[in-house]
Amino acid sequence: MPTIVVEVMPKAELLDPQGKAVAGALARLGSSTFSSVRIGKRFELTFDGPVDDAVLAEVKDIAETLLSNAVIEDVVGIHADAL
Amino acid sequence: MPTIVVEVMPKAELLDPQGKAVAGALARLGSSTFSSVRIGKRFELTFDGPVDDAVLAEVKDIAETLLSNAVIEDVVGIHADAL
Amino acid sequence: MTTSPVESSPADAAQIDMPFVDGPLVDTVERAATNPEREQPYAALGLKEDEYLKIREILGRRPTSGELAMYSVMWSEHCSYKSSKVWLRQFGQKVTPEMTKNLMVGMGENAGVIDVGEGWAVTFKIESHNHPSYIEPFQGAATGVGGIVRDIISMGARPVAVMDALRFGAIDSPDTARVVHGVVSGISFYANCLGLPNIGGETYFDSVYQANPLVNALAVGVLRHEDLHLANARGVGNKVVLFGARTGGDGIGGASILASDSFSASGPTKRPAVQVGDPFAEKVLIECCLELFRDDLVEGIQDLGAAGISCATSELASNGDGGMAVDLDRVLLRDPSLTAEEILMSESQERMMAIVRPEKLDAFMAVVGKWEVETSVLGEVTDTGRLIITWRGETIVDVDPRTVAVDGPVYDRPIAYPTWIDELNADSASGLARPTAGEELAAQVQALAASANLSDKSWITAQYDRYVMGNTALSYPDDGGMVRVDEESGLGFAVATDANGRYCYLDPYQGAQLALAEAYRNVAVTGATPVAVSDCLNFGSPENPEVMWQFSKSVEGLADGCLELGIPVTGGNVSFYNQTGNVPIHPTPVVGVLGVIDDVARRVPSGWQDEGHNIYLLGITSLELDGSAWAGLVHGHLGGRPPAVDLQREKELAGLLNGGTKEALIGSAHDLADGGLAQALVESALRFGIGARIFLDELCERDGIDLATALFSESTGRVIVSVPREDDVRFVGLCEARRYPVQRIGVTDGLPDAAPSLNLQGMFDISLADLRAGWSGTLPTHFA
Amino acid sequence: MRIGVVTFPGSLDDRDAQRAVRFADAEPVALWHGDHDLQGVDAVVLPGGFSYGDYLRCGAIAARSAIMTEVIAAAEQGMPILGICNGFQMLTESHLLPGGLIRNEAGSFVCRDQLLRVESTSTTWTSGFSAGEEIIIPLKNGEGGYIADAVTIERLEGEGRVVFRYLGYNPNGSMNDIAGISNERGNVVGLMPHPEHAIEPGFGPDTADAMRSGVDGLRLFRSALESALAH
Ligand SMILES: Nc1ncnc2c1ncn2[C@@H]1O[C@H](COP(=O)(O)OP(=O)(O)O)[C@@H](O)[C@H]1O
Ligand SMILES: [Mg+2]
Repeated sequence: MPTIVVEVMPKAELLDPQGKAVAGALARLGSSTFSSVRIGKRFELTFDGPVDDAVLAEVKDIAETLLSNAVIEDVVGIHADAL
Repeated sequence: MPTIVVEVMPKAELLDPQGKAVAGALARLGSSTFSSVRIGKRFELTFDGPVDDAVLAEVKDIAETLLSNAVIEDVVGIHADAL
Repeated sequence: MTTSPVESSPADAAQIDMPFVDGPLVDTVERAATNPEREQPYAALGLKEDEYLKIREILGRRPTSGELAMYSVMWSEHCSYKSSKVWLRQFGQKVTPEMTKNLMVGMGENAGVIDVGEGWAVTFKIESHNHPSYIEPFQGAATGVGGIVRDIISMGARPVAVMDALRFGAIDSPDTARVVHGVVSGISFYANCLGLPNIGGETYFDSVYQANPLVNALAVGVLRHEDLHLANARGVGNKVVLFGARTGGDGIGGASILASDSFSASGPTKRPAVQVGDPFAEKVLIECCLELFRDDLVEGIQDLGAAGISCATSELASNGDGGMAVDLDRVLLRDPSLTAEEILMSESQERMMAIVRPEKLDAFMAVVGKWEVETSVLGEVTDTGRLIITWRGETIVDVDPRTVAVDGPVYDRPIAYPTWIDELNADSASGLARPTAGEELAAQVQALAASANLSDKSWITAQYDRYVMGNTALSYPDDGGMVRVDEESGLGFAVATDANGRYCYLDPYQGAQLALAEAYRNVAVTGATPVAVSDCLNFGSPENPEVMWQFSKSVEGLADGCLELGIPVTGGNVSFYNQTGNVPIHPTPVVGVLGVIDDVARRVPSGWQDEGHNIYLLGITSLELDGSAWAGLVHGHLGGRPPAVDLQREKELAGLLNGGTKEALIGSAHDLADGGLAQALVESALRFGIGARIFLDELCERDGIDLATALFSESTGRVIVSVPREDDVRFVGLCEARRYPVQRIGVTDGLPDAAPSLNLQGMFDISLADLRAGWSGTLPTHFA
Repeated sequence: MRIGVVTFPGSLDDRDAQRAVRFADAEPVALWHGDHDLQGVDAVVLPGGFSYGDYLRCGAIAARSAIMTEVIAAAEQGMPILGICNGFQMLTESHLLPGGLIRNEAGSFVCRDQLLRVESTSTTWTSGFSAGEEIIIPLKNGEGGYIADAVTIERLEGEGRVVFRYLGYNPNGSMNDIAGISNERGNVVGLMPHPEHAIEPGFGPDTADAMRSGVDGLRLFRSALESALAH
């Protein structure tokens, strides 16, 4: 069954305490490569049928109204999964 | 600065309470298109320098040991972000 | 008719071979008869050969793979108590009529139920989730909470509180932080989300728990007498209903072996051994079950825990009319690829099984519908005396349910007196160097307060909701947790859990009694009257005769102790095979004591709230440093014999405290245990930041001990009490009337014009700020 | 006065909120998330808990329930609405209040007796306090860090819509130590701490006077009652 992936990230200008915590953990483990870590969500929506414009439009709507909160988050990607 | 994205999903066989809750909400909101929803994490690791094999190897290691727990999660993707 | 595969007709052979090409062939009862000698992976499922042969004998044929799945999980140590049963009987035998007088439901049910008066009853139970919590600490601990809470719901009670007794490896070992973070956040996540206040617990660090942490969760529930329900399947024609979460492939590591045996060319399906918890689903399930009980829509409800549907069906049938017919195809699945064996064994969380009268089914469905809980009717109660399970139209299980759930194997395992124990007992701590100078005493008091096991646990407890439900009268850091049951009258209960693995290692009989005595005392100091016990017995491998000796001694000690105190064991849990490599953990029988208090308004805190109170020490202090926190921390020593226990004294002490709180003479009361008087003083002072001046000369003289012994000995039967000056005479009079040793040891006054401190006359003066810095810094340093 | 308390699947402190309403001498009315019906109440409390497990974002799914359509409409008509913890999260998710609440800075759930300053007494729920008053209210949350963009924060501060501020210790990394805010009109207030757990002696937070004696929370509910009587 086809899967559509929606990716949501916390807004860049706002705090991301979880990302900060992981960055801190990385530093403690001795890795200094990464200057920052941000953590968002990845949704996989599975459905039956072809990936057409109607489905994509519906996903876009769901992504913007339910899966993310525009006050604090951005939808950074919507794509059919190449599984 | 380049960003590497790591995607982690709960193992397919295991219960995903988050996905279940969202699927339930979608159904209540009247959308019947999607048969299942699963929710994972999307990490953005930012760093200074070129995306080379060494960095990718380090990310792979971090993804498998720190960013995910192999008992309950799978790393489903690691890629340099096309930002 | 017995037909070996060799003799079977070509058609049969084809039928048997087919699945290896095409997919699953169901192993039915019929096939078990026609293909009797098929090899079965009983050993890989944890069954011994004689157990497997016993199953064949019971059935008069080989089991189907579904039956094998059921027997193997139900006859496991975890579900059948096969190594512990012969010992646990004592809890039912060593009882007096006085002990069972208020017992509405005793051992053997999902949880014991105690009449607490005014038409109210309380149910409580403690259970382990040790092994899963090492593999996946977060989910392991979370589902541990979920499991014990479902036991409480199945009795018809509303869960109202949880506690967690935890044991981790050494605090500075690299892996400990992983386990601590996972376990604590798992408990926090699940119980907070369920809306159950956490009212107490224990946290110990010791390298013996390094690769085998202990996560024991306790839950308490409250019900009206008339709401009591037992889980049994009575009434022929009544419906068997499965509701809650869908069944998925959680926690069925074992079943994949069966899958690989009976079919599949591609090898065993890898199924994860862990379960994922969904506290939200469980919260909804609680409300849904309570509504079902309230509207009288169910005959009984059984929780699904270990062994899932295998356990629920066989136990319900055994406890009822004895027969049940179930169609496994009706189980709602999360993963349609599950095999019948996997469905039988799945440990998916947040599921319940109800027995419903046919005429009430519609109303039942309306309630589960309101809560959006998925439900399906699996079958019904019969009078055949058989548990019959069908799958894809064929019978895959046909057994007498009692042979699965009740009459499992029972072992009287060999016992050996440990070769090392005499030498260990001979190595007393009484010869270790004890400080006499003020400076050194002060340093040791502070070091103990900052040690992993005695330090502030609020880094953990601050992650737990203690307010939800609005009835918490006492919780961290008081000695016992207390919850109001009745808002009108103030009736309530108190609970404390305790165990000291070091004591139990030195002497498991006495160690178990010490755990009991301490939990009992911790309940008594709150002002409540202890009434019942639940225990979680954590030990190494029962196949090790020395471990079995420890186990038998602990059970004996606990049963004898309960008899002497006059309070019954109402239920509990045994966890074996707790070891790191071949080294067993210290025997750790965690004892939970439940007490009742007529009005929680008269509860007593463990710390000093006011200046100007006299501080009294109740009880006698002897040179008892063996196994103490002091010996462990200062000298790295563990040997000798644990402190003496005198349960009659404990009873008298509890009576005295009860009298004192009823007459409102007691400002605070704190029991003395790990770390002795020194630690009790530190904790009493830090509770509300009230300092004290302490003088121990008279005590030392009366008891014939030195100052270090007075501070660090762990003699039992002792409590420090603070008493307002105006109640002094009455309080001392009360102690004297009851002939309990009482000695004034100080006052809760600071020195004039000084910041609050703990001052030991002529010896040391430690500012509370310094004390607190050490005491509260340890856990955050390691884990924050 | 009748104050409705909505129960969502996963609400936890709903009974406690009802008790608080009772202690304030108002009548609690249980409302159900799936109904389009406020039963004629005079005010609504959205209680704490983990509605729908808070699995997506806290309060996000609850904010899209049937009853919230009614709550939003009533709020716009000026009905007093109080969102406590999860209820506050629902108010931001339904855009009755600006900003959002994210995971605590320390990463873990925190339960503590929290000192607060009452910054605004011009809301329906705080009119019974005096400005600048310091109160102790239990706080317990995993995702209580208040965030908003700079413009919003400036507006909230400028318009006196920061209602409660953490004092002494910021438990969750909230911007500007914000513990609670209101809408422009002052009828809708959301806060992370739990006033319904500081209403009954013996079961509230520790205070300097005595263990578990704090009852400062009661005055939020009394304020609503008094504003209603005054109108
Ligand atoms: N893991 C935990 N969860 C909840 N409460 C805990 C935990 N660990 C310790 N506590 C609480 O910390 C306090 C001190 O614990 P402890 O020193 O074991 O008490 P005591 O010596 O009186 O048995 C008690 O209130 C106890 O309930
Ligand atoms: Mg103790």
